[in-house]
Amino acid sequence: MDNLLQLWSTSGLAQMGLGQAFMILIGLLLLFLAIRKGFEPLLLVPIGFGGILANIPGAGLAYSAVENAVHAADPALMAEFARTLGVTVTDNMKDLLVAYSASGTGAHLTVQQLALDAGYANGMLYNFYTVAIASGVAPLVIFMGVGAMTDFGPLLANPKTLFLGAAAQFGIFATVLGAVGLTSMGWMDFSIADAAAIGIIGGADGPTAIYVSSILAPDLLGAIAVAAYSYMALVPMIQPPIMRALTTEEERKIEMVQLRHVSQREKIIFPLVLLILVALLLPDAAPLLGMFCFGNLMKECGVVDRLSDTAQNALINITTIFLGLSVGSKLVADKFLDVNTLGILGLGIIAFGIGTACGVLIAKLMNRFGSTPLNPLIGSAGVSAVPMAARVSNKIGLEANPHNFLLMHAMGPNVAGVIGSAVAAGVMISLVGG
Amino acid sequence: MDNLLQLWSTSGLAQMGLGQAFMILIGLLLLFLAIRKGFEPLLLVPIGFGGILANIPGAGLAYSAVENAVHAADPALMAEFARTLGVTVTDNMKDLLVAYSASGTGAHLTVQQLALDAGYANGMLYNFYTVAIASGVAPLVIFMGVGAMTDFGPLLANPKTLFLGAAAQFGIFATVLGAVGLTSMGWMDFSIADAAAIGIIGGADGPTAIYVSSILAPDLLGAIAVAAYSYMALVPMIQPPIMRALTTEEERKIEMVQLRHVSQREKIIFPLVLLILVALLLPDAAPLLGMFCFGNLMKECGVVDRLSDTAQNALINITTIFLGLSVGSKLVADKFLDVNTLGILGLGIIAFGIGTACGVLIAKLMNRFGSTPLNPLIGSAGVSAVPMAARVSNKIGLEANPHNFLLMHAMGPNVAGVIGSAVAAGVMISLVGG
Amino acid sequence: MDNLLQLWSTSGLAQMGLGQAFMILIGLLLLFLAIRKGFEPLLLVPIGFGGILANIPGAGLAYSAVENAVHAADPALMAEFARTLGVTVTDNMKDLLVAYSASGTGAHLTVQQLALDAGYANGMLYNFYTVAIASGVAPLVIFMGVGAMTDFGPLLANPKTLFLGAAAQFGIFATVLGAVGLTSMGWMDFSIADAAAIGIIGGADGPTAIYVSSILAPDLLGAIAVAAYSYMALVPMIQPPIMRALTTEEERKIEMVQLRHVSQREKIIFPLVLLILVALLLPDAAPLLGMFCFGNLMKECGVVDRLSDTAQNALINITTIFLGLSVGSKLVADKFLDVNTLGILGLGIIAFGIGTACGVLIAKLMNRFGSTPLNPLIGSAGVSAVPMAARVSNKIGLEANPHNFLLMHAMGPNVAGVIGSAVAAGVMISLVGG
Amino acid sequence: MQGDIVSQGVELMLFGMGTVVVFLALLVVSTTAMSRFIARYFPESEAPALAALERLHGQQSEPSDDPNLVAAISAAIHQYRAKKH
Amino acid sequence: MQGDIVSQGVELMLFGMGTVVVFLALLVVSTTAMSRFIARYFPESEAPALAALERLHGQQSEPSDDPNLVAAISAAIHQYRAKKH
Amino acid sequence: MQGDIVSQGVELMLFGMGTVVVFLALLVVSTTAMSRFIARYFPESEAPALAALERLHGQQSEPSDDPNLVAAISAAIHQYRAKKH
Ligand code: NA
Ligand code: NA
Ligand code: NA
Repeated sequence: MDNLLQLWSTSGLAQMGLGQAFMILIGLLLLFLAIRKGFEPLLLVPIGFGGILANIPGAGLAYSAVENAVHAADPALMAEFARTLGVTVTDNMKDLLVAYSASGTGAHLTVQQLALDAGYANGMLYNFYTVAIASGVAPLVIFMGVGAMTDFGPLLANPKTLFLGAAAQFGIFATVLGAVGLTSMGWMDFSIADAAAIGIIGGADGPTAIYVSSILAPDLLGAIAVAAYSYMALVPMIQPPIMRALTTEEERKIEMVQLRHVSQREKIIFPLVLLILVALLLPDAAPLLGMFCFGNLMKECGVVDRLSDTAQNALINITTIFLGLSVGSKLVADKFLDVNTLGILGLGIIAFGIGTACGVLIAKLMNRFGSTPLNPLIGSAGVSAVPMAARVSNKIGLEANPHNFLLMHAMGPNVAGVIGSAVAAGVMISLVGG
Repeated sequence: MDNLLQLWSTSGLAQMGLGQAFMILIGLLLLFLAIRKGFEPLLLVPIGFGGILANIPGAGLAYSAVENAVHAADPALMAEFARTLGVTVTDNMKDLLVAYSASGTGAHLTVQQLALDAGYANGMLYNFYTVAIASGVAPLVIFMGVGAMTDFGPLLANPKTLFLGAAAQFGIFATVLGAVGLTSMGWMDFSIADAAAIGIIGGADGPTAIYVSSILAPDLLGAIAVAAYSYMALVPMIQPPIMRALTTEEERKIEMVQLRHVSQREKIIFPLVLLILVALLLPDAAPLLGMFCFGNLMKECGVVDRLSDTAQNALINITTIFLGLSVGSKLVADKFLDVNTLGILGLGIIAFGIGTACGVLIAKLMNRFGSTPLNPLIGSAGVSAVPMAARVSNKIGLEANPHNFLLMHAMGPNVAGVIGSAVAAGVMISLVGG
Repeated sequence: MDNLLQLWSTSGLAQMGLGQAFMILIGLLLLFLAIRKGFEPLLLVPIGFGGILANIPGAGLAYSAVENAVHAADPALMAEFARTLGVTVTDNMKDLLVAYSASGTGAHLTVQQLALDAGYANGMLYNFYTVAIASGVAPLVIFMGVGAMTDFGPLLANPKTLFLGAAAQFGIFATVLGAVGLTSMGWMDFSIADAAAIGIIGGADGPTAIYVSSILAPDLLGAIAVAAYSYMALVPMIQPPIMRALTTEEERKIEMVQLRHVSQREKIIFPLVLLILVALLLPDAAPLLGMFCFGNLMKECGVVDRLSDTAQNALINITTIFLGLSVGSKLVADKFLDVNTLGILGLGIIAFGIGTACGVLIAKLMNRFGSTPLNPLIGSAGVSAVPMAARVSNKIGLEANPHNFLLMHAMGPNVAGVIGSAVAAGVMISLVGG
Repeated sequence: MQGDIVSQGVELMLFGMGTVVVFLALLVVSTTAMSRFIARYFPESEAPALAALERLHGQQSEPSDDPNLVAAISAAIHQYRAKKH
Repeated sequence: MQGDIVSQGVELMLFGMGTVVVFLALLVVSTTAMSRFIARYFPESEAPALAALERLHGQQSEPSDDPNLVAAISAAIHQYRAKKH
Repeated sequence: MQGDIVSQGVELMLFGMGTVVVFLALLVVSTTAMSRFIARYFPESEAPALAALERLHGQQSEPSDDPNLVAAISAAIHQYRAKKH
């Protein structure tokens, strides 16, 4: 009978909270969007599944051993925790966790050991998060793989498109303003670091967003990653109205001159030029852009094809699986279900919109003052969201003029946007994270 | 001269114990069985080789830095250890290790640091074990890969075969009884946690057995893993006599109706249904079954093929290599050569036999009361041992009736057995490990 | 304005030291040699790139959190460090780092925590180094992969060529003598452990050199790895003059009898024979040679092809990427730019030369006293540098006699050299590292 | 868990085996319900299902029955595989 | 950073966007300079470049225009791909 | 290790080189013994050995000497490789 009670009390049904049930539905929704609607499935399938796992009541997969012990709330153990941390036990166990995270090295380690000795263990997803994201390694490895898949040819053929990649990053900083504005009006409660991490959604670049939030705002990481990948999937719906509203039919019909041939040597030297510029000007962007350039150099140099192939396949796939599950661990109900999450989702879509608009407007400006014709539609590709945004530019261009193939022209600003948001990430880590 | 002595004293021959020599022979035997006889070579080659490495005298590959220091037994260092741990030095160095594992955080860390400072290091296999198994990650990743290779089609076409997968798990619990019986008679010395870990051999599922023993009985892990994989390889010899003894010629001739077509949608939804049931009823099975369902969802959803391919190939292979070597580290003589190991080997084969028998008997029962004909031979496949047990069912079926193709019908109970033993693992971790 | 100053003060240009600029040029040089000249690109591309990353001023990618804190030199934090470590703050921050590395467990952990709490983090390359090299795992995994790519057939067909692999290791020990000689004359400052690690360059085997230096002389690892791989790439230039000087035209023309057929069984048993010999005689070589034999057994046994394929592809490639970047982290200016580095580069090439000469001379000796003809040109392949040195033997042989195909004959001493230097590594770790 | 080890073992058997049976019985029920629900409300028309399968597996149903071609194909595949090793 | 959060945000915007634009502008300049430098001093003659490309990609320019062969090839590739799954 | 660094180096050389030579000499002896033992007691009959090798490598000895076929094969393989990039 005792055993039956024990089994029942450890069952999920007996412990299910409303928040957890809701988050499991959110996880199922993400899976539906990924599988049925094709929303960035490579990330959203693991994230959605991880989100469900994180919210299994009583399993504690997303919690550390100490958190699991505090949730179990064994009175004798809690008393010992409180004594070690030098606080009085209260009914609210959250106080204990606050005291724990503020404690010095000695107390910290002792509490950990107490929890482990009492049979509590780190949850599986907590371990994945620690190894993959808290260490920073997973986004960097993915960025290396992305570098090894990126062709800078179109950018090198027309370097001016880098300005479009710069312009579209205005979405990032406008969103920072929005986040601090909401906070100053008392509607939300974001620190300046939170605001910076939210802004990076506008970079339309998953690994960059995850890397920045893991440093500046780990608690918001789940919402930020979900927003970033969802809106990247929604680019074909978000961008076209903005692009049509800001351009005339004539502008959309502009045909661009064919891109010049780019030599292999230029492609090999380019990642090194970029790396040196980063080294001289913005060391805080060095991990992200360094790994990106390394991947690209491996691809272009032609002498380490087996490393480049592995970076583009086995390594990036393995990392993606664990990155996704780790992000899912941040969809745990008591961290995700918060009014701030709504703010993040709202600000994220604004960031995409503003980035798109700025890209298009600067493209119009450059077209007016430049000598060679520039179709403003390729400006929107500057938000990155590779290669979706470039495809959108191409599609809208074809609608206006069936002989107007913008895809390769849009790949320039598209990859420039990746560099641009990595630079923005570096600035924000430098100014806010220090 | 001193150097010659030093070299000789560090050589293997000078330090070889009888147990180590014997275990090296066991390792060679496992390699022989794997390579020549085809016994589960993917696991037994790394396990056998790891077992030899672990028993190289003087290399200490399977020991932690502290254990290596204690084995070296430098008097000054031992005195310092004893002082830190607050015990008196005795001739028996095992006392020191016992005091060490019982010590608090501070003393623990200090002793570790003393050993490292004195030049002792964790052995290679000890590191592999810590990262791959003690963390729990390797069996879970392998389970994910197995999920990505599993086709639930036959199970979905005939869900009743899940009962056969349940029935065959009786082998697990009968073995638990056997283990506690031997203990109560004083022939062996197993705790209830040990008994549970031994029972899981009857699950005929390698990663589940390793996962459970790493939590409930790490010291028995080597013997349990070796028994589990050896008996899985012996399924074509263990099962047929039992199957023939419990069925009549007429029963073996029963032809089953062809399985219905199962739609892709059902296959996509099934892992989610299973996951939700786990979440509601048995959170302690969530890591194992969660990763299994995740792998299966990746395979079936059709939108993340590159992740699914990696989970089935590079990732599971890399993990298998390190899992095997890590299991081998538990074949170190002073942990493996114990009367309990003989008990484990004996109980393991009984577990397989009872599981097989229960599967067949329940299949006979279901055949008697069900409407559609059910060949009892597919019941034995409920022990899992995928896909070997299903092939055995097919072979015995063909012997009785050359038109009787049972393979696909037996795959249903076969994969049901995987779920069944993972559920059993969850129950045992919940009741015994808490 | 403050922000502008902050951005400028964190920029690379403001912090660039002469040493860092020089090391970035060295990194670019390594990339040039690897990409344009084909110098061991699989290793030198990641090493060169890692070297550039390590020297990005202000990024601190190669430093631990504590080192980064000390470089930032915030006065309040430094005072707290000094108090914890029980030293007085001086202007020279190096004193703090010395005190830190000499401190006990408690102070060590506290200083780490202080640095982390103040917002300093371990650099990316520091983390890679810790996981990949300090743990010893990366060189061992690469050795496993090399084992899985090695064919011992030519060696088994003519086991006497093992003596050539032994002879060529004299380069290792002659270099040890050279290093201690330079030290005793006061020109350099190497400990006996340093000398041993430098000697291993003469083994012409990258993973062995990295493994030994990570244990015996971590500070010299960068220079040793760069020297080892560079000289391996230069083998076609270093060896031929020595080979021609030490042999007569007649000797170079000697044709060797065709190698006998080697059965699969011999190939399967050989790694086990080697492993048992290691276990009996030289346990300190067990990690290196054990993983090597394991890889080779996986390849030859024919029943674990999927593991063997992964060890030769995804796993070794992933490990190579991180090993290379980690080695690059040791090219950080304040560790690499040292007169000792010049000594290492000089001694390394001498090691290659002496090894080549000894191999050729012993081959001449064996030819004089043996019954079957032996072309002395295959002696030089005993330094390893697989398969470059064997190709060099073949090429010089063809120059003297266009019908003289030495490639397969040279593969015997070539792989024997791998075993020989791993044995030498074991001896040195046993005698010097204990 | 209270009591001597044998009674612990018996309890573990009863509760364990009970849970396994109950859990898998619930799974039978849920799976059957799920399959019926899908068959009723979201039936896959056979043709698209086949197409999806083909898309998934990169197969194509075009006949390649020229015996010469088949020989060439299998030889090419053999040689490709041989090259891989 | 001093001041209330809005002014911090404004500063972050100004300095951040400024850095992005300056950095990418410098990249435009350096890239253009690099391309010109290479075009001038290390021009790739077209033929070798093509050869290098081919070497890199394992392609060969030999014509394979026999329609029978092309059919065999594509069938073989289909079958190979199908086998992979 | 005692003594000044040069004598340490000399000792390391003597013992190190000695061990390398002794170890590899023992390996020569054991390997030769092993090969003879296998040749004597477990000889592989040539034909099965070949078959095993072929099984291992997925090769097959069927002749593919039709020049047309060979051309198709090599073209298919080229195209397959080109596609991979
Ligand atoms: Na972007
Ligand atoms: Na089972
Ligand atoms: Na060597």
